[in-house]
Formats: sequence, structure tokens, C-alpha cells
Amino acid sequence: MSATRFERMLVTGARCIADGEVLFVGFHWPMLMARIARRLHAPNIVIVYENGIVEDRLTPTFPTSPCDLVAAEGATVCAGSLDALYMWLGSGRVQMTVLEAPIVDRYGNVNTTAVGPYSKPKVRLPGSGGGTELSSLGRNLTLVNASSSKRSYPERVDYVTSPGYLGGAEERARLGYKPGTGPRTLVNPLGLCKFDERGEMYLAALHPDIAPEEAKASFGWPIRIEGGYEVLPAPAADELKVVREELAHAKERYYLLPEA
Amino acid sequence: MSATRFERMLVTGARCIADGEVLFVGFHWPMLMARIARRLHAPNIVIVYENGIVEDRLTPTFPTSPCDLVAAEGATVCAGSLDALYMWLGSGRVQMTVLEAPIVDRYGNVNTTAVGPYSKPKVRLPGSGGGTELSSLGRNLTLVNASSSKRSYPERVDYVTSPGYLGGAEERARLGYKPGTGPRTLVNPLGLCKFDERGEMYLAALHPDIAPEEAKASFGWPIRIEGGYEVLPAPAADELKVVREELAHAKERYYLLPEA
Amino acid sequence: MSTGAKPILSMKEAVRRFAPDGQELIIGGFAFSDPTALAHELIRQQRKGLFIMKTSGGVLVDQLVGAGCVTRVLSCHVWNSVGPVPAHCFRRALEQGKPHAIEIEELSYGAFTTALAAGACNLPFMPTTPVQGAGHFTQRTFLPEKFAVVENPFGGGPVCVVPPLKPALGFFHVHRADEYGNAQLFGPAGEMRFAMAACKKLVVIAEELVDTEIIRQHPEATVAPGFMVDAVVVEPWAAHPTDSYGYYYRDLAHHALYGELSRTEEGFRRYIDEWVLATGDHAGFVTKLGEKRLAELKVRHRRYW
Amino acid sequence: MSTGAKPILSMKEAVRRFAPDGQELIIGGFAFSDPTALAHELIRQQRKGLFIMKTSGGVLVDQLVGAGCVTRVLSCHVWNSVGPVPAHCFRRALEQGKPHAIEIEELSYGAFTTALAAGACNLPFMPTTPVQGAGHFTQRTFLPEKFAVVENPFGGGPVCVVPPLKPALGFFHVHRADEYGNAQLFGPAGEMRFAMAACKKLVVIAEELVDTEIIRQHPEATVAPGFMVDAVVVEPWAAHPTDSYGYYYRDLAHHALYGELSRTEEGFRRYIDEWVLATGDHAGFVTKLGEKRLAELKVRHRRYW
Repeated sequence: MSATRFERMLVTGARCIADGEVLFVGFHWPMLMARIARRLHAPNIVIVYENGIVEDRLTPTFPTSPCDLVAAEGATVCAGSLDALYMWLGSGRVQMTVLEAPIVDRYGNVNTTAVGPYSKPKVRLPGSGGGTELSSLGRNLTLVNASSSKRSYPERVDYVTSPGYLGGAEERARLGYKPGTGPRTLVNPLGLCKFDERGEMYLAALHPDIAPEEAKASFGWPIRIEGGYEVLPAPAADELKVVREELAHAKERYYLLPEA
Repeated sequence: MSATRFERMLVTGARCIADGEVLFVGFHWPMLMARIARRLHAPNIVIVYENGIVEDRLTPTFPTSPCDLVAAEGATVCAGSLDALYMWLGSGRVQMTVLEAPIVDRYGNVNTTAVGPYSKPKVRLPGSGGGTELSSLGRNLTLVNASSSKRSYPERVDYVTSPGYLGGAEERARLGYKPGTGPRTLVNPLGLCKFDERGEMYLAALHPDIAPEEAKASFGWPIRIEGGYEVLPAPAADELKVVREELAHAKERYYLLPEA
Repeated sequence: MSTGAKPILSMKEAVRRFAPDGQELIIGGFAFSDPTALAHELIRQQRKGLFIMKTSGGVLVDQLVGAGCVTRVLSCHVWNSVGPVPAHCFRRALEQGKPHAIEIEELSYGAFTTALAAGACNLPFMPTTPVQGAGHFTQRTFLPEKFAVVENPFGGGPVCVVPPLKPALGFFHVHRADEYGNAQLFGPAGEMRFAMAACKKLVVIAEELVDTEIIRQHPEATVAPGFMVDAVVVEPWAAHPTDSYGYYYRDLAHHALYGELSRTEEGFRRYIDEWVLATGDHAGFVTKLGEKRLAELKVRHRRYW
Repeated sequence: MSTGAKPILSMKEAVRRFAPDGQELIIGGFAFSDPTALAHELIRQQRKGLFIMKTSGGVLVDQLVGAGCVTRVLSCHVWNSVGPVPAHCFRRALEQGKPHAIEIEELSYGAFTTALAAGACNLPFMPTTPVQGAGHFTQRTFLPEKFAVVENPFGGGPVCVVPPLKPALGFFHVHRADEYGNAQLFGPAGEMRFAMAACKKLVVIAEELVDTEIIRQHPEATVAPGFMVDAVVVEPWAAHPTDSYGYYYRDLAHHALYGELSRTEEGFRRYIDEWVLATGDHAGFVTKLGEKRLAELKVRHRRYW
């Protein structure tokens, strides 16, 4: 069976992770991507979580969230949130930050709070958690959106939970966010997006079977695509094997997986 | 042998300590006083130190300073200085604060930094340590000065290491110090001083053999003495016994004791 | 806020004494060490009008909201982290005002942590994550002063700051406590040390009561010195279905069961009837979980403490 | 600031690589866990012009000042805490400019802690103890911006704040470390967690090197995750004559010996010649202390870790 778009997204995300780095990994698919990367080409990454856990090796059991404390079994460090969010992330010691972004706009602003008016939302979502910190303070911020539906890519989010470039890179800088922060990459089932110097998202790479027009139609604004956009290599056999093993493991751990 | 003035000072200081309170105890004689109180009438005090130790019972060995870690043997809590100075002291959870004040002025300002000009001191002293926090943040602040020499009680200290009422209680309040802080009591070999509502020190109690005139002559300004000042009861036999045992113990631990 | 022995209370009695209708309280835990047993008892005693602060609300806050105990929530996240599936009651309350409308005020986890740190340390404010431009900076429901922006006096532009958060009351799950209230927690601590110290009154809910000599063996793990603590509740499995590090694992199946049932108001009612009201107390709840489930959840490796 | 194995260096090599003349460095310890072995090696290598930051300077800073290694000190306290007796070299330097003048800048311990916390957290400043009116607020030697006063944006008057302190380099005594730099300290931690995280480069001086599996047994005691650490020095008795919790006690007799000898410049010279130069390295120093003294100082009760 060839790889689904979702599986290819996981592989693409995992490939973005360089071995030997310190990663701040947020809830959900980012955790799965980091685990896959660790099993494939990045055994020496060190993962930190917002509650203060440092996970420096593959845990026997896949944690359902950073607060599923199987993540802390055999941890080298158990500290707290001030350590994680400021002493590790805010200090710039974390080299890559991976955050789920189920609704994300033109400037990389993420909404995980409310669709529709805040005081009477059409859909209420969980809120920030540490997501605001990941996007405000994190270096090499990589967003993950497992959807390719237009509803997930509005031109402007109804509520900015995790600030991207706000109305543009200038606005972010003016408000006191540090240089070097802000989203760099978005991984989704179509491929990879990057952000230009004005903070606007553009399509930078696509999976082989995805036509630029199809990709563009998934976004709620006329997204720019690079003329010479990259075509992503298909997952290798070992990559796909690991992805599927981990998806099976995740399912046992009550992860809800997208329909194939 | 009847009690020396120094011994009586220790007894007086110990008597100021009420059983069952949380005490922030500074370096040197305050530690000895708290230990004596604990052996006499205050077995249930809980002592906290600036490095984060909580000492809730008599340690077998007398610590030479709060950082002599025999103080931490059997401690119920070992935390850090942010805990001790802010979460315990600054929060108001500490009910009594005891600070050595070898040079102290009319308004309870303490100098442990430099005598003479700061940049070319006649006598250089250790500096603040946590003393500034004890006097800035501590509730029911009790100062201890083992000297009764006029040099130890200038009208105005050359350098304010631990702020008392500065130029008077009004100044302290204006600068943002919290209500309820500031020195309440000074214990010395002559007796006890208190502070009036303007923040000025006055003689409130004397040991029986000390004439008001002699006491007043120890201060570098015309100190006020209450008409009906209290005469302190002489140490009881059990008090003196404990004081002497602890002084012997302190001496073994290299404490330098005043000449008898 | 005193020394000496503290009252050792049953959960029933602790809720009765400390948490009347309308109480403002912070509840500890960050999707682990969530004292769900407390929420169940608040529901059994039919509390109304509570103002709940909780960094990660989780299933605990969802149940309190669904049961109509709460009018205000201050939080950074409310969801069922297994699946993940929505916190359905929380959604119903905010989307449809069912069972009744609630007010929500939000912070990011970092802002919550720093506000609690300022409260714990009794500092007048604390610089925090830059969040200007984020929704929770602009959107203020019942805490109009939850953020401010000041100029950095040392140069370098605007600085986002939070005021100190000082909850009137805190209930925190810990691993063990002694009769003096000295409370210990192992594993990650999240914001808990600050949160406990920020509280004006503090009740700890311990998995076990131990002798002070045991506390002395690991003084670094004491997250609240006894003098901060007003009462101790001893309640094994109090954090179920979340984890208690070294004691038991997250009960994924129970999270899923609750997630499924709470999809409808009727299903939620059934869950509450069956698991909260009919069980009578937390011991009853634990009995209902059954020996087999408990054995599965128990951490099997040897603890070092 | 990377993952992976870190260089395990001798003290000689660590000083050579990391601490050239003129280096700015913070040295860990607060009258316990003072890495005196580091000071001795700096003296052996005849460092000049160092800018030393240390919360509690103690005998360690006194020796560096007496040996002429230091031009600037940032501290909150410098004294010989056994007796107590003066830090004689420190006094001579400030009172008489011997062996040469030094510049001193002072903070209170709380201000130092909060400045390091701001540095550690990369926050632009931090509210601290009110110290307006105190000498160290007014008196500024080489850090003109060591304090500022801002208005509380939430009302309530002036607030004293400190800028973040971010030392270029830190050397910290810890109890044990692994090859990845994960460093653990038991007992009270003072300001150490913040101080280590505030450093741009960090070297830990461990009593013992242990396997990572040992580190994993007490993850709460890790005061610096390996990714913060640039190199590890393994040096037993590195903190003598101060305490190393669980390892050895404060050597009171040695403090007294040093206090007595250092009363005069000539006596100080003798101490340095005999105890620092003639011993060659810290192993030599420890040999000179002798088996009997070491046995007396060793903590006899069983450690729990």
C-alpha cells in the first residue's frame, strides 16, 4: 500500500528534525513526528516538554500527551514549567520548536481557542496551553496541520492563540517579540510551506502527486507558490514501516487517527 | 557565676521568640538565640534559612552558619533562595525575622558593608548577604547587636546595608516598602530597644544592673528612654544552663565568643 | 499558615469546610496529578457558583462545568487529552450555554506560570511571554488587568507583564504528606511549587500519609513546607484518571469512556450518576474501578523513594 | 549548549580552555559547594584581571583576590563564615589596595537571585526586593544599571527592578554528572538552578562521574540538563573546605587555619605556597589534607541516592 497523505506528512515532518538538536515538542502529531524521527535518523535528539520533562531517548511507551507521565519514565530531568518555557525555550537553548496548528492563517497565526465570536463561539477549542509560548518564544518554529481543508487555512484566524507574524513580520517585531522567533515552516498533507520576509506563508514543496492548483485551493487566500517549488521525495520503505508501526502503537494508546 | 551581659542578651533574645512560629534566622547570634529558645520554651518553632533550608527541630550539631549544611541534616525541606526570600519571607509567611545588626543607627538602619567612605573604607565588612531582604521584607524584625560600644550605634550609618526606617518611617513607606515590615525590636547587652511610630529607636527595657544613664551613653545620639521602662528579669537557672551549654558547643564549632 | 499538626480531613469534610458555594479556588495538576476526587466531591455536595482556576482544566474542569458547579473558569487549556477528544461539557457551556453559561478568562501556560510565580513571591508583577497581539491579551472577560505593557527601564522596547495571581484557596494533589502538612511530589512539577505558594489557604490531597522521618529522606521533593498548608486530605487514587508519577498511570480507557459518554448531556448525566453519585465517595469510586483495572494502572517498577 | 557527550576535562585543562586572563565568570556555591579547587587552579595558572561574580564570596573569592587574580567582584557577601572572621585579603584589597585595588559591585542576595532568574528565563528585567535607600542601590561601581525603579502598571507605587544577569561563563560545583553533562545537586540549592541557566557557557565540577542510568533515578535533582553544559570536570573534594551535602562536611579547622594565616600578607603567601602551589593539583591538596582529616569530614550516614 502506498503512503497516505497523512503518512507522508508525518515523514516530511520527521525529516525536518535534525539529529542532535534540542526540540520543544507540543501536544499531538508533533510528538509522533519526533518519535518517528528518533527511530529513523535522529536518535540523539533531546525532547523537552512544557511541564519540565526532558526525554532523551525513545520511551518504551508512546505518551498520549506530554503530561502522560510515561514520558517521564527514565527522564534525565524532571523540572517545572518555568524551566521549560523560559529557561530552556525562552533562553534560545531549544533549537527547534514543533507546534500543532489545526487552524492557521496567512501570517502563521494559530487558532486553538474559538471559531466564531469569542463570547459565543461556533466551535470552542481547548485554548493555548503552552502553545502561545512555543510560537512567541520558540526558535525554528515548525507548525503542523494535519488538515488540507480550506476551513483550516482562513485568511485571518478568528482568534490568535499562538501568534505568528500577526498582521506581518513588522508588527511582530514592533510588539517586542524577539528576533529569530516566529514560524519558519508549516508541514501539512500537501507538502511544506515557508514564510517570506514579510511573514507571509507560501508553498515551498509539494508531494509528487499534488498539483499546485489543488494545493492552492486548500488555502483561504491566494497563496503564493514558488515557481521552482520542490517536489518531495516519497517516503522510503523504512520510513513508512516506522510510521505505520508508530501509528499502530498510537492507536493502541487511544490516539484518534484520520480516516485513511 | 552570675550571667554576663552577653549571656543575658542571648536569654533576652531567646525570650522574644514565641513557640510555634515560623522564623527567618540570619547568620551568627540569631542562630544561637533561636537554638536556645528551641531548647527552652519554643520547641515547635520552624526555622528557615536564606539558602532554602527548613529546620524544624534541634539539629544534633550547631551549624556555624546557615550554609553549614549540618543545618540541613534531617531538614523537612531543601529548596532555594527564591523560595526562602520571596515565597516564605516576602509573602509574609514568616512570623518573626531575626537579623544581626553590628552597626545600627537611630532609625534601625544596619551597616554590614563599610565604615568610612565606600570607595576607600576604613573598615570593610562582609556586605549584605540576605540581610537586606530580612530587613526589607521581614515581619516582626528583631535586630541583635552584641556590642554596647558607641561606635556600634552611630546616629547615621555610613552605609545602609539593611534598610531600617531610613530617614524615618515616612521615607520607608514612600519608597515602596510594605506595611508591617521594618525593625520592631533591638536586643543588645543592655536590654531591649523598640521603635516608635516615626521609626526612631528608644530604650524600652534594661537589665537590672544597668542605669539609664549608662545605657544612653552607649548610643551615638540622644536616645529616648521610656519613663516607665521595663526592668528585665534575670535569667533563670535553666536558661543560663542552656545558654552556657550552647556557648560551649558553639566554641567547639569555632565560634568566636566575646571576652567574658 | 502556621506550624504544628494540621487537621487530617476526609475529602467530604475538606470540601464542606473550605469550599462553600461561590468559592474561588485553584485546583492543582497539569493533566497529571489532577485531583479528580475533589471534583467528584464538589459535585456530590452540589456546589454552585465556583470560580475555578486551573492551568490545564482537563476532564476535571469539564465535569465541574457539566455538573453546573462553576460560573467562572480561569485556565490555559481545557480538553480531554486522550484521543484527544473535546471537553464536551466545556464546549456545550461556551457554545450553547448548557447547563448554564459560564465566564471564561484565559492565559497562556507561561503567563499563568509567571502570574503564579509573582503571586508566590509576593512581587507586584512579573514580565512574561510577549503575547501582545494574541487573543488572550485583547480578550478580557472578568480580569480586566490580566496583562499590562510597560517600557523596559533598561531599554529595548515594550514588555508584557502579568499581575500576581493569589488564589483565595488551593487544593493540590501530592504524592505524600506528613501530619504537619509537609507535602512531596516527585517527577515533573509544572507550575505547582509556585501555585501552591501563591495560595492564601492551601489543602493538600495526598496519596499517602507518611511519618515526618520519611519526608526528611527527600527534602528536595517537598513542594510545600508544612507551614503553608492548612489541611491534609489522604485519598489514594485521587488523581485518577490522570497520572500520579510513581504511583499509577493515566487511565486511557477511562478517559475514553468519559469522552464517549460526555458527548451528550444525557450521557454525561449517566456518567455522573453511575461513577460519582452512586459511588458515594472516592473509596466507592475506586472499588467500582475494580481490582483488575487498578492492578493494570499501578506503576510496577520499584520507586526510589 | 548542545546535546551529545561533553568533554571531560581535568581542572587544569578546563581553566586553560575556558578561563583566560580577563575572563568574566560566575562561580557557583553559597558558602557550601564553593568550588575552591577551581580557585586554586586559577591561582596556579596565575590568572589576571578576572571579573568574578559570586553570591557568597567566602574564602574562595578571598584567595583569588589575595593572589591578585581579580580586578572586579560582583557579590552579595564576602567573609570567612567560620568564627566568623574577616575575609582578610578582601579587606586588604578594598581598604589598602593590596596586593592591588579591586572594583566591587554589590547586590543583596535577593537582588542577585532575581537578576539571575531574569537572566535564566531571558526576561528583560525582574521585580526584586525594595532596596531604594540602601547603599547598594545608590552605590554603583561598574554596573550603572544594576537597579531601576518603575511604576507598577497595576497601581500601588514604585517597584524596584533588576536587569537580567547573564554571565559569559559559569563554573559550578555539583554532586554528580554524566558524560552528557546532566548535573545533579542534592540538599539546598540556593540560587544555583537560576545561576547555571543564566550562563552563556557552563562548566560543571562534579564530585563524581556517573552513568546516565544513575541520573535517571533522581530526575528532580538535575539542576542543569546536559544541553546547558559545555564541559565536565570530575574533581572529588572540589568544594573543600565548604560542605558538599551528603559527601562531606565543612572543614572548620581548615577555615580557621586559613583565617589565621591570611591575617597577614606574608601568612597568606605561606598558605598559597604550601596548600596551593606546592600541592600541584587538587589531588595533591587532598593528599596533603590527609586520610585522617578526610575520614572525619566524610558524611557517615547512608545517602539515599
